[in-house]
Parts: sequence; C-alpha cells; structure tokens
Amino acid sequence: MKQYECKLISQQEVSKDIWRMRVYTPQIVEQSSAGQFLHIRVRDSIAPLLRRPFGIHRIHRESGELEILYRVVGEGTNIMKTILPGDTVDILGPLGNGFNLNGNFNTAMIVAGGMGIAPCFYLIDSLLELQKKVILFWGVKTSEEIFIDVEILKVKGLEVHIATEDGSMGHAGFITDPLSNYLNTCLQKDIMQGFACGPNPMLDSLQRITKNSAMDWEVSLEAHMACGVGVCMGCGVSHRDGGFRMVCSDGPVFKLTEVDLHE
Amino acid sequence: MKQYECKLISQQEVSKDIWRMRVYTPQIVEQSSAGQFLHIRVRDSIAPLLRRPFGIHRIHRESGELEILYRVVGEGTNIMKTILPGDTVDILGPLGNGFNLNGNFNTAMIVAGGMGIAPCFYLIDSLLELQKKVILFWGVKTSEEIFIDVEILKVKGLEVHIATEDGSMGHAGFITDPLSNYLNTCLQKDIMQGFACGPNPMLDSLQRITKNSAMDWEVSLEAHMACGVGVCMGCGVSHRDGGFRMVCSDGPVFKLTEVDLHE
Amino acid sequence: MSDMKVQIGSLVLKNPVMTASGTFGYGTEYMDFFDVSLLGAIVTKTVTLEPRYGNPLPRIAETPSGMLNSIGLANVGIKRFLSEKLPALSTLDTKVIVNVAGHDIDSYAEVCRLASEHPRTDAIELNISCPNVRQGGLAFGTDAVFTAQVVAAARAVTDKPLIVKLTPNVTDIGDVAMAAVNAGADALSLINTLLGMGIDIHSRRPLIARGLAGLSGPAVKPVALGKVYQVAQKTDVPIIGLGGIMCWEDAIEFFLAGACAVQIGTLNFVDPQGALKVISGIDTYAKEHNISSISELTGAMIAPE
Amino acid sequence: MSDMKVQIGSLVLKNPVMTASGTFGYGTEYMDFFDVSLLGAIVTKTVTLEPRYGNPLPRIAETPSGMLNSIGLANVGIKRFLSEKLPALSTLDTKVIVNVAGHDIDSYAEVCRLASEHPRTDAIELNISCPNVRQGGLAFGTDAVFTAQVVAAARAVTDKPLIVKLTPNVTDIGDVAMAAVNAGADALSLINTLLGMGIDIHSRRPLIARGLAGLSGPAVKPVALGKVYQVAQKTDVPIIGLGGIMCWEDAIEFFLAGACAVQIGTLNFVDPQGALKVISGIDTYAKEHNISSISELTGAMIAPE
Ligand SMILES: Cc1cc2nc3c(=O)[nH]c(=O)nc-3n(C[C@H](O)[C@H](O)[C@H](O)COP(=O)(O)OP(=O)(O)OC[C@H]3O[C@@H](n4cnc5c(N)ncnc54)[C@H](O)[C@@H]3O)c2cc1C
Ligand SMILES: Cc1cc2nc3c(=O)[nH]c(=O)nc-3n(C[C@H](O)[C@H](O)[C@H](O)COP(=O)(O)OP(=O)(O)OC[C@H]3O[C@@H](n4cnc5c(N)ncnc54)[C@H](O)[C@@H]3O)c2cc1C
Ligand SMILES: Cc1cc2nc3c(=O)[nH]c(=O)nc-3n(C[C@H](O)[C@H](O)[C@H](O)COP(=O)(O)O)c2cc1C
Ligand SMILES: Cc1cc2nc3c(=O)[nH]c(=O)nc-3n(C[C@H](O)[C@H](O)[C@H](O)COP(=O)(O)O)c2cc1C
Ligand code: FES
Ligand code: FES
Repeated sequence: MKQYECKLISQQEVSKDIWRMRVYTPQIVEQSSAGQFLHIRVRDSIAPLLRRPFGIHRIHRESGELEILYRVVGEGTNIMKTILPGDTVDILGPLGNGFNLNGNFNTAMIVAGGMGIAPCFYLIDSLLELQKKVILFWGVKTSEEIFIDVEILKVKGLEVHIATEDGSMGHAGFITDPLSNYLNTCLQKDIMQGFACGPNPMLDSLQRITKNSAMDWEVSLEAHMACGVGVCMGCGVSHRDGGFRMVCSDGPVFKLTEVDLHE
Repeated sequence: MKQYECKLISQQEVSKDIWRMRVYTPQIVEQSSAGQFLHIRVRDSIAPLLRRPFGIHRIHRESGELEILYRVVGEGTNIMKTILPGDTVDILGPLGNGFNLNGNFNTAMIVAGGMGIAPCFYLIDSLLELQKKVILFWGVKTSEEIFIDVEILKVKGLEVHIATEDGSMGHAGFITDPLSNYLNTCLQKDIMQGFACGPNPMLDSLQRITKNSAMDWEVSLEAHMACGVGVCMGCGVSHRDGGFRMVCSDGPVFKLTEVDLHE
Repeated sequence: MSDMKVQIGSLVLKNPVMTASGTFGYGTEYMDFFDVSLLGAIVTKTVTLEPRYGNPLPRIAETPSGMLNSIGLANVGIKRFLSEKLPALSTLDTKVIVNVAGHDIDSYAEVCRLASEHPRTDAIELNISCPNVRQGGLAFGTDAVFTAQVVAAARAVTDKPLIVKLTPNVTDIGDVAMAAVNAGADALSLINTLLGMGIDIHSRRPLIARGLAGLSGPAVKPVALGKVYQVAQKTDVPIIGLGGIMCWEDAIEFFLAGACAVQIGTLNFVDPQGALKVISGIDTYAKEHNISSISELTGAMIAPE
Repeated sequence: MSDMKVQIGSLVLKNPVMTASGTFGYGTEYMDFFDVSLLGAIVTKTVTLEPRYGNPLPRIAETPSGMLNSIGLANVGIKRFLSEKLPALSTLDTKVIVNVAGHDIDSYAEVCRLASEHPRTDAIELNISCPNVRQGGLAFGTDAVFTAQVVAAARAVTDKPLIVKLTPNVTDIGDVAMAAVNAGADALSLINTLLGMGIDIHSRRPLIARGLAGLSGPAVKPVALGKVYQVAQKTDVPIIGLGGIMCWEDAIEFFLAGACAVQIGTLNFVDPQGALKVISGIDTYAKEHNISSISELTGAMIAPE
C-alpha cells in the first residue's frame, strides 16, 4: 500500500509564504528514503482536481511523523495551508527514487536553490547518520527565506555557504558563483558526491559548471505531474538518449549528466 | 447595491443536520422583508460553481444581523457549515418578493413543512409586530426537527399545531390533516390570510384542501437557481396562464391559485 | 496609459468585455448591482419574432465546474423587446448588441431586420448555435451550407455590424466559420454551449427535462480556447471569445488565442461584479506590461511546436 | 445478492468497471496500491507497431475540474508490449483489453492482429480517437468512411471481441458509431478526450507544447453522458461509457444513459483506489435497490419530454 490517510500534526508559516506541515504517517516514514516525494490531495474536491507533489523535508522515526516544507504559490498550496491539526490528509508515498547514498564518497556537496532546500534537510540528516562530511551551498532570493538559524547547521558539523540574490546575506548573487569558485579550487573531487535540488536555471548552470569535473552529481527535478506513479506519461524530462524519462517514476533524482534541462 | 461581503457571527447545529448561521449585514437587514431570500456563494471556488439560495430566517435590526436556518443536504451546504466566525460570506440580497402583509386580515395562518419553517420565523416576527394573530401549522418528519421549545412560541401568543410523520410529537401524519380539519370547522376565513412554505407535495395538497375556500393563500416556492435575479430564466414555475414565472424574480412568494405545482 | 478600446468591424467598444447573451437578461436586471455603463457592451437575451415561454422545467442544473441549461430561447418577442426592453437602455453609455434567432431563414432575416432598425441597436449577433430548440439553432450552426444561407439573408437586411455566434458542437469549426465570413459576417463570436447531459440517479430522469442541454462555465474553457485558436488560424475577421471566463487571466488567454474581445456568461450568475473585475484586471495587466493597446494581445501566443 | 457480471459481446466481466487506456499504464504500476484483480477489466495504454516517445514537453496541464494531455501515444511498441508487459499480467484474475492504434489502415490491422494473437489478450480496443497524433487517431475517428475502413480491417484480423473507441469531437457521433457497428465492432467505448487548449499568460506559450490537447476529467462528464445517450438511441451494440467518472453515482448515470459498463480514467490519478470505490458503491446501490443484475440499469433513464 502506498496511499494513506494521515493525521495532520502541525502547520506553521516559518517565513513569508513558506510553510512547514507535519503529519503522522509511520508507514511512509518507515519506507521512505531521502529524495523521494509525496503526492498530496489538498482537499476532497474536484477543484483543484490533481494532487500536488512535495518532497519529504524531514522524517522523525521515533514519532512516525514527517515534515513537508512548501511555498504557497497557487490554488493547491493556498488550500493546503488551511488544513488544520487533527484533519486527515490523503497522501500517496513514498514515490519515486531517492538519492543514492551508497556511493564510495566521504564528502557530500549539496546545492539547494529556493524551495530546493526542502528535501535537502532529509538528505543532510541521512548523510550525517552515515558519517559523511556535508558542504551545503544554499541560494535564495533574500535572507528571509533562510528559515532557520544557520549556526544550528554549523553546530551539526556542516560547512555552509549562502548566496542571496539581493545581497542580504552571504554572497550577493547566484549560489552557482561561490560553488564554481569552490569547485575550481577544491582538489579531492573524486571522493566527493554532489547532490542538487533547485530551479531549472540553477541546474542548467550546474551542468555547465561541472562539465569537466570528475565529480558525480545527482539532481532532483520537478515537473508538472498527474499520476505521480509512472502511468500517465505526462511528467517527462528529455534524456540524452533522445527520448524522455518520467520524473515521477524514473526520478525525481537523476544523474546530472543524463538529463537535458535546456528547454 | 445588492452584493455584500458579510461577516459571519456564529454557526451552530441546532438539530441533526439543521444549522443556524448568523451574519452581520446591516444593509440587507435594512432592505429586507419576510419571504425574501439570499443567494450565497459558499466558497470562492469553482466547486461548487453556483450560489445557493436561502430564505431569511430572522433579522435583528438593532445589531444589523440576520440568521439563516438550513439543512445540510449536499455539497454546498456541507461547505457552508464549515465557514467560521470572522470569515466573510459573499451574499446577494435581499432578492425576490416577500409576503404581502398589507392585506385586510387580522389573523394569519402559517403552514410550514420541513425546512419551510425557516422563513416563517421572520414572517411571524413581522406579523406580531403588526399585531396580527398567528396560527402556526408546523409539519416535520420527526420531533427532533422541532429545534426550539414550542412553549416559547405559545408565550409569544401563537397558536401552534404540530404534526410529525413518525408520530413522535403532535398529530401523527402530515400537517395538512390537522390543517384540513381546522379549515373545515373555522368560520372566519374572510378575515384570515394564509401563508405557506414547504415541499411541493405539501403545497400541492394545500391547493386541493383550499380549493373551495374563501381564504387567500400566499406560498413561497423553491426552484433550482442559477442567477437568482431573473436573467437566466432557469428557475421557472408553471403558471395557470400556460406559461412560466421565474421563482427568483416573480416570486419566491406567489398566490397559491396562480401556480401549477403538479409536475 | 493603455488603451482599452477595441474595434470589431465598425463597432468601437470602450473596453473588450461584454456580457453574453442569455446571461444578462435585457440589460436592466443587474443595474442594482453595478454601473452597467462600465461594460464594453451588453449582448441581450436572444430575441425571436414571436414571444416564447421556453422549454419544460427543470431547465438548469449544476455540473462539475459548469452548468447545463435548456432555456429554449424564452423571450418576450421582438415587438415587446423593441417597445419595452431596448428603450430602457437608452441612457446607458455602453454599446447594445442585439442577439436574434429564427426558426427558418425568413424568420432569421425578419427578426434581424426589425432589430437593426431600432436606433439603440449598435450591432446584431446572430445566434445559429442554440442547442435547445428544435428548429433553427444548431441545425443551422452545424452545417456550413445552412450557415452561409442564413448569414447571407441576415446580411441582406442589415447595415449594422453583424456578428455570427458559432457552436463548438462540430467536427471542424473552421469550415462553419469560413462559411459565415464568406457570407458576410463582420465578426464571429464563439463558443455557444457544448451539448451535454446529466441524470438524477434517484428519479432516473434527466436533470434537464428535455434531456440534452447546453454546458457552460469554467469546465468548457479549454474547449472554447481551442475553438478560438482554430478559427483564428483560418480567418482575420475579428473574433469574440467566450466560454468559461471566470477572471481576467482567462480573458487574456482568449486574447492570446486570437480573440479581440470577450464575453462573460455564467460568471455573471456566480459574481454579478465579475465582468467589472475582469475589466479592471485587464487594465492593470496592460499597464504593468506597458501594453499600449489591448489589441496587441490578440493572437500573441507563441506558436506551438 | 445482485449480480455485477456484465457481458460485452462474448466478453464477460465480473463487474462493469474497468480502468481506461492511458490512465493505468500496463496494468502493473498500481499493484502497490490495491488488488488489481478486483477490477472488471484493465485496458492497457495504447500500443502501436513501433515504440513512440510521444509528444514534446510539457504535455499535461490542469484545467478547471479537468486536465489536458497530449502524451502522443508514448508506448513501448507492440514487440516489447507482448514480450514484457502482457506476460506480467498473466496471474491477474481480471480481463485484459489491449488498446491499439496505427497511423494508417495497414498498421491498425497489423497491430491489432499481433495483439489478438497473444493468449492474455481478452479483447481489443481500437483507438481511432486520439487527438494527439498527426496521423491516425482523430483523422479516422471523425470521419464515418475512414472509421468503417479501419474497423473492417481490424475485424478481418481478429476473432476477439472488438471494441471501437470513439471521439466526441464530431458533429454527429451517431454517424460514426453506426459506421463502426456496420463494419463489425462488437462494442463501442466513448468518449476519448475533448479537444481543448490552455495558455500560460506569463510565458504566452500554450500550456501543452503542441497547443491543442485532449481534455478529460469531471469537466467533460456532461458531454460524455450526452454522447453515450445519443449513441444508445442509435444502436443496441454494447456501450462502454467513460469521461469524468469520479464516483459510483457518476457510473450509475452512465448506465442509465445507455452504457453497460464504464471505464475510469483521470480518477485513477486523483485517487488510485477510486475505481474500487466505484465498484463497491455500485454493488451497495444494487443491493439497496434490489437490482438483480446490473444490466437492468442500462438505458433505464426515463425518456425526456
Ligand atoms: C518531485 C517534486 C517535489 C517537489 N517538492 C516541493 C517541496 O518540497 N516544496 C515545495 O514548496 N514545492 C515542491 N514542489 C513543487 C510543488 O509541487 C508546487 O509548488 C505545487 O504543485 C504548486 O501547486 P499550486 O496549486 O499551489 O500552484 P499552481 O501553480 O496553482 O498549480 C497548478 C498546477 O501546476 C502544478 N505545478 C505548479 N508548480 C509546479 C512545480 N514547481 N512543480 C511541479 N508542478 C507544479 C501543480 O501541481 C498544479 O497541477 C515539488 C515538485 C515536484 C515535482
Ligand atoms: C428561494 C429559496 C429559499 C430557500 N430557503 C432555504 C432555507 O431557508 N433553508 C434551507 O435549508 N434550504 C432552503 N432552500 C433550499 C436550498 O437552496 C438547498 O437546500 C441548497 O441549495 C442545497 O445545496 P447543496 O449544495 O447542499 O445541495 P446539492 O443537492 O448538492 O445541490 C445541487 C444543486 O441543486 C440545487 N438545489 C438542491 N436542492 C435545492 C432546493 N431544495 N431548492 C433549490 N435548489 C436546490 C443547489 O442550489 C445546487 O445548485 C431554499 C431554496 C430556494 C429556492
Ligand atoms: C442560462 C443560459 C442561457 C443562455 N441563453 C443564450 C441565448 O439566449 N442566446 C445565446 O446566443 N446564448 C445563450 N447562452 C450561451 C452563452 O451566451 C454563452 O455562449 C455560453 O454560456 C458560454 O459562455 P460561459 O461559459 O461564459 O457561460 C446561454 C447560456 C446560459 C448559461
Ligand atoms: C494522460 C492521459 C493519457 C491517455 N492516453 C490514452 C491512450 O493512450 N489511448 C486511449 O485510447 N485513450 C487515452 N486517454 C483517454 C482516456 O482513456 C479517456 O478516454 C479519457 O481520459 C476520458 O475519461 P476520463 O475523463 O475518465 O479520464 C488518455 C487520457 C489521459 C488523461
Ligand atoms: S506524473 Fe504520470 S507519469 Fe509521471
Ligand atoms: S435563477 Fe435565474 S431567472 Fe431565476
């Protein structure tokens, strides 16, 4: 079974228009791995008709709860934020293929852009459990989107680089600038594994930056979805073999080199 | 202007599936008369698409508030009952033509069936203000639908007859039975005015009972509505002249003798 | 400042938003709700030579994000329309488009002629697409040859701008559109309602007494947009787009697909001030995007691959 | 106890609910979600002679109570379908209806022949109604003459029950239906998607790369019901109804309009267990109403006035 009626535990606006929702769903927590996603019916109605896909932000094994971190952008998320504690939420999951953490690496480099940060927290927790060193490159429009105290991440042992487009924190500009500098100077690329999640232009530029690098990158993609489970064939991404792959069932995590993000 | 964003004051289930909603809307309160109705958008969404029509149950001139009494039957009313105090409700009103209280009568006889009771409270209040004597015939399926203590009505000076289909209170059967008896024995029909609101079979049987009576009857009808203001021509009722009248703009109150309730 | 004016043949509207036939009565009913003069135009309920009571009841029903209707062209007839209804609009500062229908070519021509003679009539909309009448209506609008005949007959009796309203219930709307244009239509409006049905499973009766009825509302918007796009690929005649418009964004979609103006139908029932909100939304959008004339948007969609 | 069995020609289903082509993959994908053997039948994604990647991206979008798709018959091709996909269904206790399409009459016949030869194929559904391909699809389904030709060609190469899937994008669906029946169809399924479009007003691009696409979901239910009713007035051949079914009540509507079975499409995406809920809802309804066989409901609507 992969369809659950989950009890909503809490719902909180952690920064302007960015919400964190916590639900009780021990089965999904149990089966999931970082990078997988959930497909949520925001209300039992024909408007909106389709489910909405969200990454898993964090899991809490002891309590059987998980968190979703989401930006309110349109009809679906505007409804989702009104679900109250105690209400049930109809969730499909865990869906898709998560990040591969079994590679032969000791340091993980994570690049997150905008809401791409959401699944990265689950990823970071998993990597730290595996005793990997984690370097986080986090790019946002403005520092208000940095919804937690960065010191907490540092205390956990992370190396954190921040870029804000408006220059209100860290590097002023895109996160790919400090990333690119870092990659140019860093020597041990062979023992590093890259993970990225963010808007297509960021991933596109990541593809350029890393073209001649020895490092492996996995990227988590987004696409408009209907089924979320590989049957409608709607959520394609162009593949270097000339055809398409389905983001929901072949991904959402792909090797950076296998997908074409240009269109 | 006849379209208002009204603040919801309270919302209460007064009996199983029968709800009372109170809204603040001084302009509608000011303009309305008993028997007129409101056309409510239960939420700002395309599902459900159309507004829902409801009679005005009571008005409170001092506070600028009015009440709606409604039965939860389908999608719209199921959503309506979830509107919370403080939320706003988009209401068109007052619409249609109310009861004519200016007739030359000293006693009013009111026949209410099921939710047909809703507008009758406003009507009773108005009649009492005009110092009329009021005889209420109230028919329901079961006594649970009698959502107030009947003694309160009696204290106000009303003569009250109750019929329940399951025999749990008053006459066991349809309200038209005691009504018919009453009409057969009552002598002063010329100084009485009848008002009725209820399901079509009740009104249909009222038409038969009163066929040879001298008394005038006004009835409030229901019909599925789109616009509520007489433009879509959807909510017709057959008229004895062979054509149709619009329930929303020609009614909802009609003379009992002018409409054909048979179909 | 952006210019909201649009031109449909010789008809100039102060803004591109009108209310659709059958959803705005005779133009006076909504005067209590807003200043009707703010509209680009009013299209009146279809008027026929003789008064009509319309179809048996029930004749409206709700469907998912839409509604079915089979009013059957209930109207007061051209005589009362000209003597009572049109004069009531005399002081309004907006255009009045009179929508007409007949049951055969002669009656189409005659009602069109009578309506055109009235000074308050700014344009004629020929309804050859009503799905809810036995004669006329769909029978004309689904056949290119009949369409040509009835449009030619109407054209012969009026000098006022002639808009022909098309049905989406056809295999190829381009054919019918071209027939109307070649027969003298100054503009096309589309879509009228889609044929549909609903059944009450408890009574086992159709939701609408006549069975089949016309579907409108947001549910049909994608179909309407597709038809506007298809017709716009075939002709340069001005297109008035309608079908399921609920907000200004929807109106912009219709412009981009090829419409130069839009009509608001079912939305009037849902929100009487909806048409005004569409107008101000378009206005704001145009200002924000430095669009000097709304007509720049017509057909401005980037062509599909 | 009511009997949920229905018969479609020689094909007997344990209940009247199937999943629609293109919305249930190759039948295995939803096995994690429920026991697929509970379905009356599975209709597989359209398969063509050659593998197809399908149309450019994006190819799905949401609309009011509906969705647009232009997948373009992406599929693994008949060879891999027969060697990999069909065998995976071997142990399922439900019927498998293989949906096929071609780009001309020969390829229709060939893919139909190959699919029929496989023992797991219980019936063929001929897709002559896909709006999202340049060749085949709509070009056949909107023309009675082409329809007759392609159905006859398929009939000639298969003895298995032959279901022909019709498009609603026609002026008179009865004509096309009769052409299919006269050419040998054992049953008809309708509707495939309605032609529609959507535009992203920010990018000014169509929501679907190819522009026009197919509309499905509850928005189209009234149209689908109307078409089923129209076809049922014309022929006694079994009709499989689909289009916007979201709950068991919707399925009953289709029966009353004239269908003997239904397919569930878009609902699968919204609620993978939706088809099961439809089955149990119908079952409960039949019991409560002492309906001894579901087929009693077919066409049981009280005729309109
Ligand atoms: C695998 C995956 C994981 C995601 N994880 C997160 C997350 O953790 N946090 C978060 O805030 N967002 C995430 N998104 C994006 C999220 O799905 C959209 O923001 C959301 O669907 C918007 O819905 P809406 O109704 O509010 O917006 P609308 O714009 O009204 O939605 C209209 C339609 O477009 C689709 N849509 C709109 N934006 C997107 C998008 N970016 N990606 C996919 N579909 C979209 C919607 O699902 C809907 O069908 C993820 C997307 C995918 C595919
Ligand atoms: C003038 C008027 C006054 C009314 N006053 C009251 C009142 O005071 N209290 C009360 O409980 N009910 C009243 N009703 C009935 C009320 O409008 C319906 O119960 C309500 O619309 C049901 O909506 P729904 O979405 O819950 O039901 P659904 O059955 O899901 O509604 C489906 C559609 O049918 C329409 N509909 C269903 N039942 C009725 C009905 N009885 N009358 C008209 N349309 C209907 C709905 O408006 C909607 O368009 C009144 C109706 C009219 C016409
Ligand atoms: C209740 C109703 C009555 C209508 N009557 C007419 C009519 O008399 N003449 C006409 O040309 N169109 C008529 N229409 C069609 C509308 O003008 C319009 O073409 C259609 O509803 C699609 O637009 P919408 O989705 O915005 O409503 C009517 C529509 C409705 C809903
Ligand atoms: C994403 C998607 C893909 C589809 N692919 C096919 C297909 O390959 N073959 C086919 O015959 N119909 C296809 N259809 C049409 C459906 O089978 C069905 O006819 C249509 O969606 C209407 O039913 P619904 O409203 O229940 O979805 C597809 C529909 C959707 C939404
Ligand atoms: S969303 Fe259906 S295949 Fe990916
Ligand atoms: S509801 Fe439109 S005329 Fe009465």
